[in-house]
Parts: sequence; structure tokens; C-alpha cells
Amino acid sequence: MRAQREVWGETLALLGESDPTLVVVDGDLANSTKADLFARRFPERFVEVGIAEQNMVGIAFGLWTLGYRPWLSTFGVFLTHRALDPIRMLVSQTGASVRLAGSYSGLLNGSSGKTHQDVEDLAIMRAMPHMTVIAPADDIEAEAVTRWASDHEGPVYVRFARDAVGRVFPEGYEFIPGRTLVLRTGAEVALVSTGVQTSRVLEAAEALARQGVDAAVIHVPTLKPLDAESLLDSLGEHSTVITVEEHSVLGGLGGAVSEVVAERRPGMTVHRIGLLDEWSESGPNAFLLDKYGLSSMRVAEQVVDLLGTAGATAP
Amino acid sequence: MRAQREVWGETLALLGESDPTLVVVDGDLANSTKADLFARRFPERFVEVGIAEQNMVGIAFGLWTLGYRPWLSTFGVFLTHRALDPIRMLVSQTGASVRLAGSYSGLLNGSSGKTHQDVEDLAIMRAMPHMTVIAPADDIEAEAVTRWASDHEGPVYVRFARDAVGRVFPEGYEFIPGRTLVLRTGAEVALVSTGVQTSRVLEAAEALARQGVDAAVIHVPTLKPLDAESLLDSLGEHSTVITVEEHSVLGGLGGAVSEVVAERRPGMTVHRIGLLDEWSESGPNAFLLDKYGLSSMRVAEQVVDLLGTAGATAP
Amino acid sequence: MKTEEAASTSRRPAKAPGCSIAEMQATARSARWHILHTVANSKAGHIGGPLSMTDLVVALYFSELRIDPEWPDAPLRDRFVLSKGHSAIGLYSVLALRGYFPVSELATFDHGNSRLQGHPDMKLTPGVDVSTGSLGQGLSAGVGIALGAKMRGLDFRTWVLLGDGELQEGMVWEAINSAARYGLSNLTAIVDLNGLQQFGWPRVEGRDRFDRSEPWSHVDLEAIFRGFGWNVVQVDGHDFAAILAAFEEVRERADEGRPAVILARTVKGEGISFTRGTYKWHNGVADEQQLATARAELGMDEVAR
Amino acid sequence: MKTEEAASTSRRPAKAPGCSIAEMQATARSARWHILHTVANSKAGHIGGPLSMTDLVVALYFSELRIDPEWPDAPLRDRFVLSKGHSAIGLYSVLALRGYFPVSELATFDHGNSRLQGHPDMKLTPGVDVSTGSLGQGLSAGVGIALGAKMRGLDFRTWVLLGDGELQEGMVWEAINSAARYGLSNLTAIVDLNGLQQFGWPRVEGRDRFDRSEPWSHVDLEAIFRGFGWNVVQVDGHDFAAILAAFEEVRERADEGRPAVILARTVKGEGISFTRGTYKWHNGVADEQQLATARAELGMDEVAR
Ligand SMILES: Cc1ncc(C[n+]2csc(CCOP(=O)(O)OP(=O)(O)O)c2C)c(N)n1
Ligand SMILES: Cc1ncc(C[n+]2csc(CCOP(=O)(O)OP(=O)(O)O)c2C)c(N)n1
Ligand SMILES: [Mg+2]
Ligand SMILES: [Mg+2]
Repeated sequence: MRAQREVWGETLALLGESDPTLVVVDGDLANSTKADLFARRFPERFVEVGIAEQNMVGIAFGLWTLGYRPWLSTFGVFLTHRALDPIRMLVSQTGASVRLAGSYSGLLNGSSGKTHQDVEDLAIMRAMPHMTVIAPADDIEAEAVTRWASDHEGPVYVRFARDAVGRVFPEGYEFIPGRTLVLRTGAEVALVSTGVQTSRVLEAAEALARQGVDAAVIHVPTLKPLDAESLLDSLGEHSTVITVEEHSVLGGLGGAVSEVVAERRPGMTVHRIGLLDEWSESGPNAFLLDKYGLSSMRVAEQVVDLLGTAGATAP
Repeated sequence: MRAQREVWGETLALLGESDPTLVVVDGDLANSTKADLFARRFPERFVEVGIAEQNMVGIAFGLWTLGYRPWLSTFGVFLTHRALDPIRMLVSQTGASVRLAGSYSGLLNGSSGKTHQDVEDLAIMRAMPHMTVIAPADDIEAEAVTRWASDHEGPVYVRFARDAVGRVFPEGYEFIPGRTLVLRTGAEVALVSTGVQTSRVLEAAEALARQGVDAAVIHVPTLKPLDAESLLDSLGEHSTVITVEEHSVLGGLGGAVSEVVAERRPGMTVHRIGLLDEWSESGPNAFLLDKYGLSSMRVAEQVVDLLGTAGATAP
Repeated sequence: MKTEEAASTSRRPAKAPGCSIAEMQATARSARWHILHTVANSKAGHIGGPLSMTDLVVALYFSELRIDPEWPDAPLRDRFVLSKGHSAIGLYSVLALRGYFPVSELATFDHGNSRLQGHPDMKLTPGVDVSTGSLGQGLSAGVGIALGAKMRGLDFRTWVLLGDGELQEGMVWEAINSAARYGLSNLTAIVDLNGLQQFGWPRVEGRDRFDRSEPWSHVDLEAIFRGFGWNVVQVDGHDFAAILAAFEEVRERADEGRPAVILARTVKGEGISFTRGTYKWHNGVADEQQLATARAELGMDEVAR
Repeated sequence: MKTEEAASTSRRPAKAPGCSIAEMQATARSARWHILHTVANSKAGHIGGPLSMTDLVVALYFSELRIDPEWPDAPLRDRFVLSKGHSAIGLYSVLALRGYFPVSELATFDHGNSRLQGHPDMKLTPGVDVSTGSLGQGLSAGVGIALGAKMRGLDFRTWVLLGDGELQEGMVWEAINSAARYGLSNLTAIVDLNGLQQFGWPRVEGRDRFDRSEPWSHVDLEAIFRGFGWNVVQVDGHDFAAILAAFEEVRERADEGRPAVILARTVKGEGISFTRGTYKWHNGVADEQQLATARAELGMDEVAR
């Protein structure tokens, strides 16, 4: 298993060979995001902007007007918060093919703590009209999504994790935008996740199985545009759905699933596991996943509690 | 009826008399937001920052560390998009008592068009941990909320409209944070709204009544923290809920209501009326409300359609 | 590059056929008239900013820019970015007079379903190269365009017009630094130093020209731009001969490998007595009486005849 | 004002009892040692930035600042904002040595449930006045603090330390303008010109000092700050005598009604041979061998004895 950021950098370095419109615009973080792999291969198509995220977006937009199709390289939180206004006006409102790589997503960013953690990116980018929002599960899907987004015309935000996670997909997996996938069937409850959290939810399902809880696992890589039909097919006849995300429980995956279910599947109950409107902190990955309830063990625990308590309330 | 922005400016000019910690930090828009009413009265407590929204937030934070409790004055879209990163780190993460007045909210901003319209603010601010998010319905509630927020310790975002709308509340109305209000009872469907759209939804309910559709109207001024119990009480035994907001249908009021209902009231159906992941344009208020489906007449139409089509799908 | 061949093989538009200063002055008067009465007719819009930049924009479109109204997206056209997007009606008036679309279409400004939005929309309006409206973003876009032209070896110039209040936006300074870092001599910024923004600060007696404080009267803008490695040209933004000379100087010094900024001293609301030099006309709607006054001052009746 | 009386009646903390330059140099060596081994022990963290600013921060806390470790939130204390928040471990090391919390607590850096976060958190750490981490925001906070002090007539000075790469953030320039506009002579910015950022640009032979490009070698920072109406003092950021003189000059010129910036020429990774002058040690984890080398170079064994 490789880290998603590595896969992203390596894939761009490959695609650069055949796609002369591919340029990378960096915000002084290429050696963290791994855009440096592209920079070494194509220095003339690597544009360093320095620590100026708004300007990165404006420059990427300008390059797009001349036929280039840029990828942006910085930490996700500095795109979704520091550069949101230029993304809105120069990328979303113009339909520019500017690809936003939100690196170091979620909580696990090498102990940098809450100023660098992005637990709102899915909610923020989902609310922006015309934005495509994708969160791949592992290295395999990260590569497929990087390739897909590189060909796609129009704005795309992709969430990439800093560190490697357990494999979810087989080699040769094909990413189909909008499609949700049933990774594991189960009768008692449907666990719905996105991004690298899906990998930990699969482990949680294993743990639950050992405790005699038969949980299905559904992966939603494309948060927007959300293919409601595909999601509903995956949810099937389940009566209890629990979303799990390395993100706030407000407006992200849990919000998207709740919107669809509340409208199309009255009768289905949706519980949401994730950050409970709180900021996190610095710490080793294992510590953070455990403390904030996202480790496979803690997810399994919460699922058992939720199944135990009828009409349980997530705070 | 007065415009909410006028009420905000006048109320601050009054509160300034008794509250020496009240300061207003402006982004070169005081004569639009009406912060100029405070500026004229208390020039020494009016801080003009010019066209630099990020800096406005940083300066407001600094003033707070010395015991001041600032209100920010600019268009909402430039707070929620241009200044989101400083709001995150210096206001939300520090718990600063900085009050964000998002003026010229929604579509109706004097023909400025989509670069100035904010149809994502509720989703964005709702996703930010520890942020209080309020959208008053009329001039009366705008004054009550301005007074409440001026006393409140901690970050608050309040959505204010540029132009006056039909009265919703009586003089002497008391704002209670979190409380949702049943403004009109009705057996067939519960229309849930927020901000000045509530006023138009009340008119829609009148129109529906004339067509023999008995619709309840529920107003949710506090989007966050959302008082789920209060919302559920208001929703009562309704089986069909339709949210209506001058905002995207993704992640805002519709998202918040869907999250609560999908978890606590399986069986209830929630449809969402608002902007369908689209940008709007320049135009007179009446034109925009009609074209984007938010005028009382267009809301009534859509309600009839939704009630007509079982399990209807909002795009 | 998809448009590579297209661009390299496509011809570069020529400059406008020699247009006399007298003609440009007349064109500017018509543009100012269209600004005032169009906004009055649509009941909303900006006035002071469009009027202060009118002469600069007329000089660009009727003398300097290599563009073709018949071929608005010619790959080798010069680019113009109106970073101070709230002055859209000023740009629309000049584009219409230059032939990008019928002057009659100006009447749709700010109405629903119009190609002429309150702020410039590159997806709707022929001749608009970049969408703007949220201040401070245009120069970054211009840096990206100029950098892309350099990377692709395309020979055209990119012009970005900014407001003096707009210069308070940090994003502008991020772009100022990048333009110098990349030696973008194919990029020219013009600052419309009209001395007023929307609200700003109280005027300082003896220092400020008008009824509110000048956005930059407390600093030395020329020294700052030079410090950032830009070429700086100061000019009277209402003197066509001087403006054209400034444009020429910028072009001739392009070999110095530095971006250039033209600091254009202007007057907000220039050209109409009651809008001149007051922040109160940042935006506004003229009444019948005022329209008549302006019509006379701008000599529109003669034109009509 | 809630804290009005409190503030006005409260005493202003005194400066640190005269501390010799030799003592400060020794303190700086200990601080550098704590930076390197604490990060090695927590397996993550920044090195180069903390090391380049060490002498400046030691000079502030052991000589210049009027603060009281026993009374971290004294209303009339001088304020210090570490705008380049990623250098937190450098600040923590100095705060610990100054007595804000036990040196032993440094071992909790970056661990879970620690008061010492990867980036400074004013809600957790005694002595931290402003939370930082997202670059470019500290100067605006400092402007707000200095402006508030002026509005309330409180007599203390606000210091903000920025990185040279950080200066690329537009928000910094918004604050530079505001500080001048409001004549904040009670505000001092210090720029840690260590010549490197995290990745940056390839070095230009003969122009740049280290293995990547200097963030500002292509511009004249002094001219820019002067243009903005700031007093500018250039100093060698590793020469204590010069640093103290710069601090004094800043205080003495406070009557000029201008904010001041100290452009401190430093070396990223200063003080340890293998971290010095290379972007590769922007962050990093030293191994046993390297720790031993540093320990010797910093004379930690003597100190221990
Ligand atoms: C980011 C942003 N903040 C605020 C505004 C609102 N606004 C529109 S025009 C204006 C004043 C602009 O002043 P200046 O740049 O001097 O323009 P001019 O004087 O030429 O009209 C302001 C604050 C905006 N459009 N964008
Ligand atoms: C807004 C923002 N963008 C990017 C980063 C990631 N980052 C942390 S340190 C750094 C380089 C800083 O360089 P400089 O300011 O010169 O600091 P120093 O050399 O003193 O370490 C970057 C890009 C950040 N913390 N904040
Ligand atoms: Mg101006
Ligand atoms: Mg540096």
C-alpha cells in the first residue's frame, strides 16, 4: 500500500508525458504533497507560487484560459478556507478545469494539529455550485481518480490522505463517477463511508462480525454530484444506516446521505459518526483515531451502541 | 417594516451607548451595511479596515483580546469565502466573541449578481465547529438577534438581508436561541424556512390555503446549534416536510432538517426547495425570486407539485 | 496543447486604425453618457469608478489593444482584465462603442437574463476575458495569463485595471510578487488612482483631494512597486496624449524583463459636474434633472445632431 | 470595558533582570538543543525555522519583553505573536527556560492531550498570546492588539515574528497597510530572513545563499516597508548585541508615529552543522548520531556538568 499523496504525485509525473496541458501549481508544499515528483520531471510545467493560496487559484485560472489544465498542490484546509473566494469566482463560476488536490485531509497530518486539519472540506465544497467532490478510499482508487480528474473538464476537488491505509480495491479497479460501491454485504446495518475512512470501516465490519453483528459496508467516493439512485440501490432494504467519516457530522457525507434518505427512503434511519462539531489536536494517528472515535475498534463500539439504543441521538 | 441591515445599524448605534466593549470593524461597506449609523455616533469605536476582509477578522480578534467585542461589517459572501481561514483559526478555534454580520445575504443584493450573492453561507458556517449561525426572519427578529448576539460570548454568524420583507413577528418578540417557531398550523404539510424567506413562505401558505392546501409554517432562526428537540416538537406528527431557503439545497437548512429527521423521525419525508446547485445572476428582486423559485407564488406551486408526486425527487 | 496549433498559426489582431485624440475624447463622452443613463434606467449600478476609468479604457480599446471585435476570442489577442469589476458598465459601454455588441444592448444591463451582468462575466459577454466582481483577484488571473503566454511562447500583452481601494486586498500583493518573480514583462497593471473608494476614512484636510480619504495618500506607491521590481509610470489618467505615451513606454521597456504598472491619477466621477470628486456617487441613480445636466455637459445633443 | 479597571490599575511587568549576552548565548544553545531532541523524541516537527529564530526569541524573552512568567496574562504585559506558528517548539523551549512551565513538559510536545500543540494554542499554553499555524495571520492580530491598546490607552508593546516565506501571504500586506494607516508605533514586526521556506524555487547561482532560492532575493524589502510608511531596522539575527540595539532603536523611535519592522538576517537551521542553511531540515527527525553531534556542537555536555 502506498500513501495517496505519493500515488497522486507519481500519477501526475506519468500523465505529464502524454498530456502537455497538465501543469501543477504549488503553494510551497510540493515536498509534502509529493507534487515534487512532477516538478522534477517537468520543471517547465511546474509553477511555484509560494505561500499564497488565493494567488495560486488565480494563476491556475489564468493558465487554464490558455489551454492548460492545472492541478493545485497544497494542504486541503488552505484551499477550502484560505482560497475559497477565488475558487468560487474564478473556478466554479467560470467552469475552469482547475483540479484541486486537498492533501493531508482529515485529522491525520503528522501531528500538525487543528490549524492544519480539515474536517469541513466535504461540507464546504459540496455546497459550492458546479463543484465535483471526490474522496478516494485507498491508493488504487486515488490513482484512478487522479487519472479521471485529469481528463475531466470542469472544477474538481479531490481529498487525499497523507498516510497509507489498508487496501480496499483490487489492481485494475475502474473509477466510475457517482457510483457507490457495496464492499461488503450484511443484513443488520449498512455502514456508509468515504475517503480513507472506508478502509477503517471495513476493519470495523470484520470486528463487528466477530461480535456477531452482520454489517454491510458501502463506499461513496463521489460526494458530488451524488448519484442518489446508485446510493439507494446500495442501501437496498436496510432499515438502519450509519455514516462514518473523518469529517464533521454536519453537512458532509452524513449530511448528503441524510438528504437523500429523508427524501427518498422515509423509514430508513440514518445515524452519523464523525467529528461532533469539535476541533481536534496534535497527536499520533492511532491516538487521534481512537480519541475522536474513528479507529476501527471505536467505530465498531459506536455501531454496537447505536444498534443497541433505539432512536439513539448523535449529539 | 424596515430593512434588516438598517435595524442592525440602528441597534448597534443604540447598544454602543451602554456597551463600551462594542466596536464595529468595517470592510469599506459601512454605507451599504449601515454600520455607518454606528460610525457617525461612535467614530472612536469604528475601525475602518478598507477592502481587506481577512485583515478585518485578524484585527477584530486582536481587539477582542483587549476586552472589546467587535461586530464585522461587510457582505456575507466576503466573510464566508474571503475570510474563512482567519475566522476558523482566530475566531472559532479561539472562541473569540467576534460577531460576523453577513449582510446582503442570499440573492437579493441590488442587482450585483452572482459574485456578490451568498447561497452557501449557512452550509459553510454550519460546518465550522463552535460557530453559532442565525438567520432572522424580519426586522423585529433582526433587532432581537442583534441584541442577543451583542451580549453573547463566543463566535456568532448572523445573516442579514438588504431589503425589507413582510412582517413576521409582533413588536416585543423575544428571541430564544435554538427555539424553532410554529408560525402557522396546518394539517397537510409542514413548510420549514429560515431568514427572510420565512416571510415569503407565510405568503405561500396563504396562497396554498386559497387553493385548499392546509400548510403549517415553521421558522428555524438558529441553524446552529440546532435544537433538535424544538424542531421535532414543531414538526409534530407531520409526514411531509418541505424546507424552503434562499440558499443552496445542499447542506443548509434543508441539510440540517434532513440530518435530524433521518435520524430521529424515520417515516417523515423531507423535500428541499432552494437553489439547485446553481449560480444566480443580476436582476430585480421580483425577477430573481420568480426565476429561482423563491417567490411566494413559485413556492406554492412547487409545494403543490411535491404533494402531487409521491416520493418526488428534488434534483 | 489542445489549442497549440490554432494559436501559433492564428494571426495576431491589429491595433485599431489610427483614431485621433479628438475622436477618443468624443468616444469617452459618449461612454460616460451611456454609463450614467444606463444605470439610471436599470435603477442600480456604479457611477464614480466607471467614469474615472473611462479615458483609460477608451485609450486601450480605441488605440492600444490588438483585438478584433469580430473575433473576440482570437488566441493572440491582447487580454484585458477589469479587476475592479464593479465598473462593468464602463467596460460594457466601451465594448459596445467598439463594436463587440449593439449599443442598444446596454439597455439590458442588470436586467434579468442579460449578457451584461452587474459584474463582468466571461461566459456571457463577448470581449470580456475574465470574470470579476470580488475585488483583488484580477491581477492573479493576469499573472496566470501572462505566465501561460510566456510558457507557450504566445506573443500578446495582458492588461489589468485595478482600483486604488482594491489595492488594499492582500491577494493583489501576492500577485505583485509573483509577477516580479516570473519577470512578466508581458503584463501591465493600471491603477485607477481616483482618490476614493466606497466608504473609506474621513478626509484629512490639506492631504486628501476629495470628500473622503485617499486610499493611498499615506504611502509611497511608486517606491513600493519599484521595491517589488516593477517598472512604474505615473500618468494623468484623463490626458489621452499622456496615456498613449505611457502605453508606449510600457511596450518599449518590455525587454527589461519586469512587469509594469501605470499609476494613473484620475478623479472619481470625472466628466460630470455633480458626480465628480465625491464618494457619494460611488454608485447612484441620476434623476431627470441630473440626466439633462450631464447630457449637456457631455455634449450629447451635438452628437445626436 | 469589562477589564478596564483591572488593566489601568494593574502594574506593568518589569523587564527581565539584566541578563548578559554570554548568558543569552548559553540559553540559546539550550533552546536549540531542546528543539532538536524534542522533535526527535516526538518523531515529527519543524527544525530550521525554530533554530533560525532562537536568538531573536531569547533576546525578546530574556531582555526586551516586559512580561511575568508568574502572571502570564498580566493586562499590561508586552505581547508576542509567533506568526510563523510552525516554529512553535522554538517558542515553547524559550518559554520553558524562562519559567512559564517546566522544561520537562517539552517532552509532551505533539503528543496527544498536550498543552504544547504542533502550532501555538493560546487557550492551552501559558505565555502564548495568539494562536497561529495558518501562516500570514499573526500581523493582523498584532495590528488589532496594538490598535486596541491605543484605543484604551494601555502602555505596552506588541511584537510579531514572521517568516520570510510567510511574507508571501497577502493578508500580511493587508496588515502592513493598516499598521501604517493607524500609525501604530506600539507595534514591531520582526522578519526572520533565514533565506529559505519549505520548498520554494531552485536557487540562483551567485544570488541565493543556500540550496534553494531566497524568498525575497528578487525584491528590495526595505524600500517596500519604507514606502508603506514603516521604520525599518536591518540586523544580523544571530548577533545579540546588534539585536538588543535594534530593539532599543525601535523603542526610542516610537514617538515617530510609525510602526517598525526589524529585518533580521538569519540562517535557517542556525547553530547545528547538519541543519544549517538547507531547506531539507525545514522539518525532520534527528537520529542518534545526529543528536550526539548536535549535543557536542551546542556544548550541552558542559551545561549538564
Ligand atoms: C472582495 C470585495 N470586497 C468588497 C467589495 C465591495 N465593493 C465594491 S466596489 C468597492 C470600493 C472599490 O474602491 P476602488 O477599488 O477604489 O474602486 P473605484 O474607486 O474605482 O470605484 C467595494 C468595497 C467587493 N466587490 N469585493
Ligand atoms: C497558510 C499556510 N500555507 C501553508 C502552510 C504550510 N507551511 C508551513 S511552514 C511553511 C514554510 C514557511 O516558510 P517561512 O515563512 O520562511 O518559515 P521558516 O523559514 O522560518 O520556517 C509552509 C508553506 C501553512 N502553515 N500555512
Ligand atoms: Mg478608487
Ligand atoms: Mg524562511
